[in-house]
Amino acid sequence: MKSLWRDGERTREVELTALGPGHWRVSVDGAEFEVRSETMPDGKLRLTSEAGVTVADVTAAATRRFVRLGTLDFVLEREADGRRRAAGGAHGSGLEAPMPGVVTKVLVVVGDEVTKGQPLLALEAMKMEHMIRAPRAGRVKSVSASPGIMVQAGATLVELEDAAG
Amino acid sequence: MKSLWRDGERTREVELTALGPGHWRVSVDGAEFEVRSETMPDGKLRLTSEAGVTVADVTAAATRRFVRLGTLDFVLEREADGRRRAAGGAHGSGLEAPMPGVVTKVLVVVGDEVTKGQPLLALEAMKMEHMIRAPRAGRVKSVSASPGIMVQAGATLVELEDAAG
Amino acid sequence: MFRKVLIANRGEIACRIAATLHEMGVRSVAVYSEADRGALHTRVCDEAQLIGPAEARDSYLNADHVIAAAKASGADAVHPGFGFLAENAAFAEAVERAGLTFIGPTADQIRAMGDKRAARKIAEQAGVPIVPGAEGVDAQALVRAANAMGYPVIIKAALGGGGKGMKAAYNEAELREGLEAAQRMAQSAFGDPSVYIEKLLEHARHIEVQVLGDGHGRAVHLHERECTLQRRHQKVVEEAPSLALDADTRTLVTHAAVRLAEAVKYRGAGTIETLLSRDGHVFFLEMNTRLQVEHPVTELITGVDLVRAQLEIAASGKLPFEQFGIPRHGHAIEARVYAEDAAKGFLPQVGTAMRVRWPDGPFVRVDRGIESLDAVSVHYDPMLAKIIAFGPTREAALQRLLGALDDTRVHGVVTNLPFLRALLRAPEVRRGSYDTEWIEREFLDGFAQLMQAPAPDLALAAAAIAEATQPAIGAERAAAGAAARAAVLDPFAALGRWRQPGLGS
Amino acid sequence: MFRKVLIANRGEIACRIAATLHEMGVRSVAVYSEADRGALHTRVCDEAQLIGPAEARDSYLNADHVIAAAKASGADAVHPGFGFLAENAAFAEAVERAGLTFIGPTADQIRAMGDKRAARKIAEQAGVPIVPGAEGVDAQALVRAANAMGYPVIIKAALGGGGKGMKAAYNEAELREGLEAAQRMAQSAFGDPSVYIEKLLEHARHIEVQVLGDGHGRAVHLHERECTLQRRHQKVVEEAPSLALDADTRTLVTHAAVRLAEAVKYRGAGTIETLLSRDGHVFFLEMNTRLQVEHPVTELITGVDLVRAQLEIAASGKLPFEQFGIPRHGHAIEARVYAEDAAKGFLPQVGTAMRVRWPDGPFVRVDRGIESLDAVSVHYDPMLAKIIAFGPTREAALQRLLGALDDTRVHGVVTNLPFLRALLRAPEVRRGSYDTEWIEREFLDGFAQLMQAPAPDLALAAAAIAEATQPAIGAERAAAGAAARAAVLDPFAALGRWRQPGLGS
Repeated sequence: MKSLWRDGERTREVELTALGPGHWRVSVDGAEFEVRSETMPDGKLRLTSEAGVTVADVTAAATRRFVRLGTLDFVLEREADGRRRAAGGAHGSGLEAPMPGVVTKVLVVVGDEVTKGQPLLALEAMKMEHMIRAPRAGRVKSVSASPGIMVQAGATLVELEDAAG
Repeated sequence: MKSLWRDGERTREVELTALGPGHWRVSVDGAEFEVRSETMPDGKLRLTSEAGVTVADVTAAATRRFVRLGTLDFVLEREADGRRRAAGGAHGSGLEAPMPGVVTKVLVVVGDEVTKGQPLLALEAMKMEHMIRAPRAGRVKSVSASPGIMVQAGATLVELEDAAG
Repeated sequence: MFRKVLIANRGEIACRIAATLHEMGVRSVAVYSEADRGALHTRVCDEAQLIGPAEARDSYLNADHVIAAAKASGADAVHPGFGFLAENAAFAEAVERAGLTFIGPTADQIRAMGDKRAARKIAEQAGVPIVPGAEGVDAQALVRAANAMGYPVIIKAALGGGGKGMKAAYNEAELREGLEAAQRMAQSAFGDPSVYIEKLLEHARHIEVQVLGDGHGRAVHLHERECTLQRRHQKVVEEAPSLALDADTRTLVTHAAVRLAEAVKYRGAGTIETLLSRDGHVFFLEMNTRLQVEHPVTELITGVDLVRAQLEIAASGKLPFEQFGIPRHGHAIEARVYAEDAAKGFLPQVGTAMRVRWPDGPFVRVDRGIESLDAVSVHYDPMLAKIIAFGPTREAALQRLLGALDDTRVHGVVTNLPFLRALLRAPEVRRGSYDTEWIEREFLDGFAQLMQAPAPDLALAAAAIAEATQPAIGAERAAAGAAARAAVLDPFAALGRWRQPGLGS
Repeated sequence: MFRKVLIANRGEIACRIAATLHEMGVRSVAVYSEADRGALHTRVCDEAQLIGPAEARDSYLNADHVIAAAKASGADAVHPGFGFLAENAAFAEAVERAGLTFIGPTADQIRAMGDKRAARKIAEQAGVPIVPGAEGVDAQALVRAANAMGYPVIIKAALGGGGKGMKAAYNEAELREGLEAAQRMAQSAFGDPSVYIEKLLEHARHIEVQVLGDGHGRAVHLHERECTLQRRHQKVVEEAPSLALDADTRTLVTHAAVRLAEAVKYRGAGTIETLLSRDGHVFFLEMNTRLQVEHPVTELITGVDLVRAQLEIAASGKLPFEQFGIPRHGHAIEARVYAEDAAKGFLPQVGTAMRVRWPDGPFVRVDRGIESLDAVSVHYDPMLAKIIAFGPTREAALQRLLGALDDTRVHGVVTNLPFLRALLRAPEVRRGSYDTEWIEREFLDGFAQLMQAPAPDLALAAAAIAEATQPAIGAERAAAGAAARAAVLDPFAALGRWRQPGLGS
């Protein structure tokens, strides 16, 4: 059973093989180890591995998993099965809204040539203004935002194409 | 809409007549007044009567209603419709287990004549011993408890009949 | 410091100990019986171990099961809390034999103080005055002794403590009846029918001194607490400092407590309980070799976390501070919230606490054992929580506590909150003029009348209107609540029970 | 004392004010926007009034709606909390005009202190040293002034406060860019584009003094707080007392604060913010005419409930205590928990806080705005709660706070907890050697590296195993959670929306 997880900027692959009830072989990015798991009455997982016993507490919120291991917290994001996102795609390139908010200013129009770091538009959320800047030099291919509109996190605001293209 | 409620040792009768949405004529044991009610988003009731505005918070637990009026708490018990318990019945006479517990001692047998206040049996619950005493003089008609058994609240433990009978 | 500590207890005290462990970065292991599956104390701990069925003697009182759970979880120490195994010397020994640290005094100290006769001798030798009394299993001898010293007397279990099963007798007939009940209770609760009697000091106040010892002969005190407000010898409201002590008596009693602790090379936290007679003399009652229910009032006036101090002493064999480093400022008062129906002779109550709101203002502390939707079961002590208020003066603390009690809501189980609210509004309580018998002698009758007053018509109207606008209010909310709890807290419940190793099948 | 108080705020501060009202037996009225239907602050208050749609300017910032709600609920006073309308002089006037008491200073005092130029003059006249600066709407004039006094300078909204929209400029180009953004932000946030600049004191520490005035010329101080640990001029961690003040400077700054408050006949609670320069000189920054976010640290070291003091002053026009009656003991530290992703430039986060556990040990206070299953919305400040620890020493308080932060769990929304945990473990924080720019200058880079480390393999294994053993973990738990919340908290929801009178249809 393979699954892909986003861990910060990385995508990581977990393969889980059941060896028996609550007994697993786990491979994380190719590193293999065995884990025994017990589900406790309050829903926590008691994991026994070579490293000893660790209690994990996993909460799901949509595709996110909040994982508490001991006193440390990690947030992982479940990626759709079989899809491994190519690096350098639009996602994370700074051209999507990083959070829900209201567009306050649009500084470019289609066809503009922009340099890396050039401000493209401003977004206001939670009383703070965030400037969206060009992640690389290029030409503005499309602008889907205008001042005053509210955008969801992940909405594509601007598309860039190579200036040479 | 009539309903009967146990309030401590009393049984009280409430008659509710809808005069409009959230507008009621209420009769409590014959005393009449009008109330307007609004249900607030958190489930509390905002009651407006001649006496002013009061916020009530009602929680149901089986037949019980926990009613908070301002900073005062009341516990009422809903009685089955149409049944008004006769006074002096077995209920509340001290012959039923007042709480769940373990019978530790039975001090009478069928046919014994007992005087008012005479210990009949002992019940242990929550680390404390409670003595069940005769609520009046009489003859023991039946004994349904023996030492070591666990009984539920309300279970009839002993029945008395008039000594003359 | 320990890596992982098993808490051999349940309810509010288990939660409170877990809080300090969390703070210190020590992992916490809860134990629970079948009746406590999913209880709050199992939810706040890092792990939880099943130790048997509902009956305490087969779970929380079963030393073997508790120690097996400690071994299975890899704990390196056991905190007993209070009650259950906390003052069981054999348990303390068994814990140490299993290679774990018992967070508390030595087994010998528990045994010496648990035997009230031995404790009285130790106190006497340390120069602490004791109350006249007699002990044994021979009821006839006890009656003779009582007749000689004069009535009233009080009957206590020799291995008891904390007021459980204590009874006063004002004449020989009452003494004979009381002795039988006390012996039966002592046998069932402590496995030993021995009881003892003491002359009952009338109109006395209960004063106790918190001590910490390093186990090598050094001890400090953390000032006194007053626990005079009692019902049937059960403390109801406690405070620190005491109103009743003058400076000389305070010095006398705190110094005597330290002498006693040092004399036995006491280790850990303990409390010397005394009675203050009407004429201002202090008499030794007993020493409790554990944390007390009412320890928070001491914590609030000193700034010391007593559980942390217990852990530090257990781990290092050293006192974490000197006597001069223990401040005392302000005033703290605690009220114990019980699932008891004060309108019906304080009968214990069971049920589901459908909706609970604890107060949470500044300077209000709540040591809680339940939250909304938790069960209150028949099997254990009915104390649900302690509400503690701090203030610069007693008046401020009392006013704050009253506000906090008014702000507390426990719907679904009847509690003693109406009793506490009325008690703390009594003029005698505001003035501080009462003794250990005052509640029963002077307060309860008036309170009973108060409780018999009918509910206001508007309360009945509210109940009827709630029902009219939400007819299924009862059944559906109960069902929804249970489902909610299962969904939120127990997402894996469908997988079947988690099996606890080491307890057999 | 007031009978009923409307709290013109939301989140943790509304809950915290409600707690004091409950304690005092004063009825509490919450206000809420459409986005806050069922929010914690509406649940802890006795009543709640809808005041408009999600956007703050149409609800929490709309003075007419708030005052209509106060009238409709029969409140006799309004507590503004902080933020929103708290420093809006027109609102204070409108409240009084409506026949209600505004719990805070007079409108004139708000206006004088809100106008940073006027405030600087008042401070100067009261003998409090001020930092060189200039103000206006003419960007060119501001640039000239900055060029004259030398860089770096800091840009602030004239009507701002609390650090919102503040920006440093190290040269003329940065100043020009920053002025434009600041003016836009000032216009949008405060309805006035005026900004001012001040010479930026480098390597300074932020020290502030809490004062209470009776409105007739008498004032007391409640010692200082230090709020030097800031990120982008936003306070992150605050404490009392300050480590950086020697006895003479402490006396100087607290006395200057009292002089300033007395000079303006200040009424209620206020804070004089100052900068402590590297060479030990104190400069006036501004006076905040409201309760501060960080007020709990003052409460913990003095034992004073500042909200209660505000209410008492508003009701009686008298100070509730004298200067000599204000103790100072121990140390308190506060950490602000924000819904921010520290790994992604502290971007604000939204979502449902599926499972929240706040710490609850002794001497740990949590002023919380959410509990499990509550929503964190895009519309308001992302602060979720404040965790405050008290201890006899700074070291003890810091250790306790670290333990409490480790014990805190907010699952469902990303928070700055990893940032706080790392920050409070930094050796500079333990030593107390930092300034207001230290976090950005020296801490953030190392922290960013830390956040880029991959999660341990076991965390991934846990996520995968949880999914394998409970495949529908995501969707089903969310649905069950929402249903649970509805069932427990909102049993009447099916009846349709409750209509709030006075807001039109």
